[in-house]
Amino acid sequence: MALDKFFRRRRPQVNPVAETETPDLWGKCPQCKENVYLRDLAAGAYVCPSCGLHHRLGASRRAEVLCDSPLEQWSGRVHPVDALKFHDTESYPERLKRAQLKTGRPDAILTGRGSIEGVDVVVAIMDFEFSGGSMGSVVGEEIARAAERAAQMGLPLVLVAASGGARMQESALSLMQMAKTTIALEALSARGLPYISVLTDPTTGGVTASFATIADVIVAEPGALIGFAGPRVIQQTIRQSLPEGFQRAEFLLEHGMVDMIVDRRQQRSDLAKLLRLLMHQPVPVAQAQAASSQAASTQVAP
Amino acid sequence: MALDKFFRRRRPQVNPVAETETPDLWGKCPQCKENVYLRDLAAGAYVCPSCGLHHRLGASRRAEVLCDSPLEQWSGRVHPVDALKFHDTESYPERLKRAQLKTGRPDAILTGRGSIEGVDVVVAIMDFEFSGGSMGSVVGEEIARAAERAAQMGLPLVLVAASGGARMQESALSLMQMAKTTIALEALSARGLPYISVLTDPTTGGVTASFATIADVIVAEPGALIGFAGPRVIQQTIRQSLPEGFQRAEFLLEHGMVDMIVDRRQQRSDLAKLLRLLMHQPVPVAQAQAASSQAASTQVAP
Amino acid sequence: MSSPTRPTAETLRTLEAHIRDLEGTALSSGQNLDAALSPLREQLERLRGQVSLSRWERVQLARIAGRPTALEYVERLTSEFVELHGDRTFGDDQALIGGPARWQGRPVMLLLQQKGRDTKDKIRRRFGSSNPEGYRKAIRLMDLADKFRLPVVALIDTQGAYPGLEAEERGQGWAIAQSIQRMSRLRVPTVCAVIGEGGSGGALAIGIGNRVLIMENAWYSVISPEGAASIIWKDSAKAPEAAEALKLTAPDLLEMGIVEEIIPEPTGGAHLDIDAAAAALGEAVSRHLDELGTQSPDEWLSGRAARFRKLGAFTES
Amino acid sequence: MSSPTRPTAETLRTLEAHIRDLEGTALSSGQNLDAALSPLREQLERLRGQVSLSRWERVQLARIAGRPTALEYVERLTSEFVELHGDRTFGDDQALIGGPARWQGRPVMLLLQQKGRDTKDKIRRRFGSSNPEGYRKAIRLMDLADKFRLPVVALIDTQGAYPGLEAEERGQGWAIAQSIQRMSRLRVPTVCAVIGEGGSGGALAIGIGNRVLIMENAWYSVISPEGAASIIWKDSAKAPEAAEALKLTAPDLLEMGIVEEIIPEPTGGAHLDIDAAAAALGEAVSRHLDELGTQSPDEWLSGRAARFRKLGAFTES
Ligand SMILES: [Zn+2]
Ligand SMILES: [Zn+2]
Repeated sequence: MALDKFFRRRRPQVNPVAETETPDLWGKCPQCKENVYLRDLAAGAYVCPSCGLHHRLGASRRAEVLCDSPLEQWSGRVHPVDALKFHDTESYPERLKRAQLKTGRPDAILTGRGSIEGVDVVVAIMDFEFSGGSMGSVVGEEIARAAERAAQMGLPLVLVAASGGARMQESALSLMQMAKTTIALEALSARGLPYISVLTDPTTGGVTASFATIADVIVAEPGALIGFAGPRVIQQTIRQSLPEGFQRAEFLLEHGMVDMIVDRRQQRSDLAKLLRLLMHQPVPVAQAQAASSQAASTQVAP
Repeated sequence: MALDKFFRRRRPQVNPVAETETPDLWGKCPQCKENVYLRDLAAGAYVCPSCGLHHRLGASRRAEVLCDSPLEQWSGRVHPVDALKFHDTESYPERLKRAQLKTGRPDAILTGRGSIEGVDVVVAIMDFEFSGGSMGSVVGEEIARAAERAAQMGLPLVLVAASGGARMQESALSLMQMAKTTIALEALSARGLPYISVLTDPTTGGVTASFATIADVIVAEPGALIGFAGPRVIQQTIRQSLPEGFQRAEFLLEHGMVDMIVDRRQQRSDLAKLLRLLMHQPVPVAQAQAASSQAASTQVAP
Repeated sequence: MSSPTRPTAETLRTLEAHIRDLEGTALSSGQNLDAALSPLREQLERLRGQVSLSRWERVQLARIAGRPTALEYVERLTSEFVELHGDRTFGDDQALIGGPARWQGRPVMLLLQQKGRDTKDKIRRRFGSSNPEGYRKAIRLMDLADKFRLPVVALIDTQGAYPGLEAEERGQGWAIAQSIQRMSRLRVPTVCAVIGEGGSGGALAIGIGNRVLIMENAWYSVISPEGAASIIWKDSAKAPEAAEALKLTAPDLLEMGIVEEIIPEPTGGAHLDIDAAAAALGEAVSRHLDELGTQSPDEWLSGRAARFRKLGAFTES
Repeated sequence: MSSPTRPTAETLRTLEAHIRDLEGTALSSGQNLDAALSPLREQLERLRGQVSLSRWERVQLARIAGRPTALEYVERLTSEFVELHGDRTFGDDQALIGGPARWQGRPVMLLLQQKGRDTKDKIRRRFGSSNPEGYRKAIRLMDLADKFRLPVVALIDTQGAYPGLEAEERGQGWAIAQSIQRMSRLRVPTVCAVIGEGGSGGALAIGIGNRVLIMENAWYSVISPEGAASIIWKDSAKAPEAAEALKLTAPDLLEMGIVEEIIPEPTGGAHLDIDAAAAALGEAVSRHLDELGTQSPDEWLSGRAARFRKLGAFTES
């Protein structure tokens, strides 16, 4: 039953305490309906080996898939507050508590220091499991700190976006995080350090309209929904159905909005390659040898 | 007969020696077919008083229409040469000689210092009468010098474009003028001095793809044909007829390419207003008085 | 009327209608009705002073027919406005316009969200909701502002960026993000004023001010009350409740530290005396421009960054 | 063959065809025909050394089927090429592509005009003619090059910018002008090489090099020979005459001071030995990058400006 739920939601839903343990079980892919052995799924970066569906990932699993080894975690000390005494169908503190219990983190963001194929990086990963990855004051603050600290340390920033947008429960304070994060990223620009964003399913609203899309290089995951206005709102505006593939990563590539779509299983090597180039770092020894022997074979004198 | 020719060509064609004299005669506007007294036409900046057709102007007449008083002329000393020994149906020197006789200037450009409603400016005016305003080495050199000298003198540059594009007879040397002019304009940018271009009928080819379209503010004359590729070439590419109004000033405004379309009779006052604003110059005394009395009437205390 | 309850905005509107009717009758009949009109007018004025507007009533005032649009203020407060057009890439947006002007005599670069004044104008301007071209034009104007050292004055009045299919195709989110980034990089002072509606990222795109001001009956929020109501209760008719929850009024924003100052409106709203509303807006913007005028480009840049860097509410363990 | 006249390119092609036919027969029949083939091959080599190509013949070589495209050089000369896509505004042009890579080991930013290799690819890339999106992508890549201090290597190969209706709507001229301007502002060294066709402003848009090189059989001109012939004689079939008049070959351009160096091609053209052609291109570009590497950002900027500032031919009275 837990597995059914897992697939129905199109993302791994597990006990946060045991998030890194994968049950020894089979499941059915919601897209291709093939049976997948869950440990194979985990070993393959949670991409369906049959159809390539990129399952949604919580922040911890994302960090595992992206980085060489466990992060030196920075986030966790900044906690949200209910500055506006927001109450709709439940109170904001109740909502927060539920999300905190579910994910084991104070808000929808994980930041820290790590490495990708040997390249030292600062990573910031949004957690869609936490209240739809919505951006409030804590998400904004942690991203701003990660950017500033990366700049101080001379490290590049890799940010993984997954968010429904700004967090309604903090109203204008959430809105201001769009400005705050954008401005904090200037610290990286000022030092000529790369900032790469990885847009995953889904990335919409205020996140798309701020830090996620001003990266030096924008990578998207295959099939990810990425946009500013949500599809339902647009449909209400234009009063006709939206075209097939609208706001998907492939659509955005075609419209010039993302630099590349990279299969999750290829992301570590592609990001490392790109970061090394932008930071004038040498090719790792093993790869350099392969490359030089290839180059030699093509450098025939005229 | 001279008048017939005048209107058939849609631009004043007069003996260059007597260019500033206007014959005491009537003519028929080629667009609205109304009879126009030529002295009225001249007094109205060569815009048809009935239909608003903006007649093409040679560089000298343009300078008269644009500036407060005769220019301190800078151009005239740089002369074209036949570096490529270009020969098609006639030789390049023969072509040049004809154009020089017709216009009384060495090449398709007039530059100098003047003023527009009291604002000191450097002006560069292309002369469509000279070989279709084509840009060769001399046009490039004179524009580059005008820009550099304006920067040295702390003056803004107003450039009036009218050109079929780069000059074929100087081949790659003409092409390089696109780079040379663009680079020379950096001198103005470096000093924070305004550069305004006025695109007139027609402005196409290499001029559109270089100095004319990197101005701080781009003004176009009503109805002017402005584009990179010529309409005939595009028609051959798409193999269907072009839409009404394609590549006209109004079309370009709609497509976000020009800042404003300004009737020639309004250009002096609009350019002066804009230049004063961009250069932090005060409003002239007469206008300031009118404005302050207006402002006073609206500044009622709440 | 003898009830001790505080008057609502609705009461005021009813009284206003009575007065208009009486004035009409007086005019058409030639009868002098001042004996009745005077006390009515006085009572209205008295009630206006007492009225306590709900958040939703303020939202309605921010949208009321006849509320001055950006251009109505610009006409009253500037001379020599030269509207510049186009993003040099795709089109010319009519919902976000701008150009250099003299703001009560000072050369500035204006960025204006313009809703439109009659039906045709409103449609042409998409009721103040920009396509990406609007933000790209704003970026171009900010480039000019930097180059020619013109302070930027931005008047914010939009329900949000336009949620259209083509807007998404051409990168609405990208354009807004770039506009925020460009504005944060300006080496000239920026003064922003929310004059009506401040809807979400579409408003913030030109809201990176060294000073951010708001008119008394304007609102500024991460989402419109209707949008929030649709999400919370699946019912946009619950907008009044959402408006309360979102705390989107001028006093709320002042308390949160999101705006520096509330610009007072004429009693009953800016639409009742546009000249007076303009005078208050003009005075406030000019005063902030003058104050900022004593700083250096580095201070404008770092001051703006510091202003936004500290916004947010959280605790730290 | 006993004629004392210099061989033409046509003669060479006829001889090549004979040799291919004989080789085919040898292979299919199993007969050893070396006795005939060897002297033929020797004669071909000898003639290749003597051949004097007309300007039009060079234009034809620059367009010959099988001539290496930009990506064929990139595959041989770079490692870790990461192609970046899109102009962040409207689309992703396939005729002008680029991204960071290691050029014979050196990190650089590549700008490539890519014509396409098979029919489908050629159509997708509009035979190497960009829309405005291509130039806007190039500008974006130049921004990255500046930020990350990556020298720019541009390989030019286009008959010109695409002359389409939509290209005009979206500002083809504007995009080219902005690309020229952006490239002239780079604070990194730029090395450009015309590898095939250098057609007009569409080529110059990425041609603002500290050094501009040209392959032996490439051309570079303000207009294509066909375009010039159409204008002069109203007959594009007179392109050979126009090519002569335009003086568009590598030696012509070297003489005019428009290029710094001619990169030799394998005898008969780059298509006959792509590896050798790539080696020559790689060596020349790397050598210029290394020479420029000793300068400062100010020197790259001012050196490039000075280089173009002095181009042109005129007299002064
Ligand atoms: Zn599957
Ligand atoms: Zn007429």
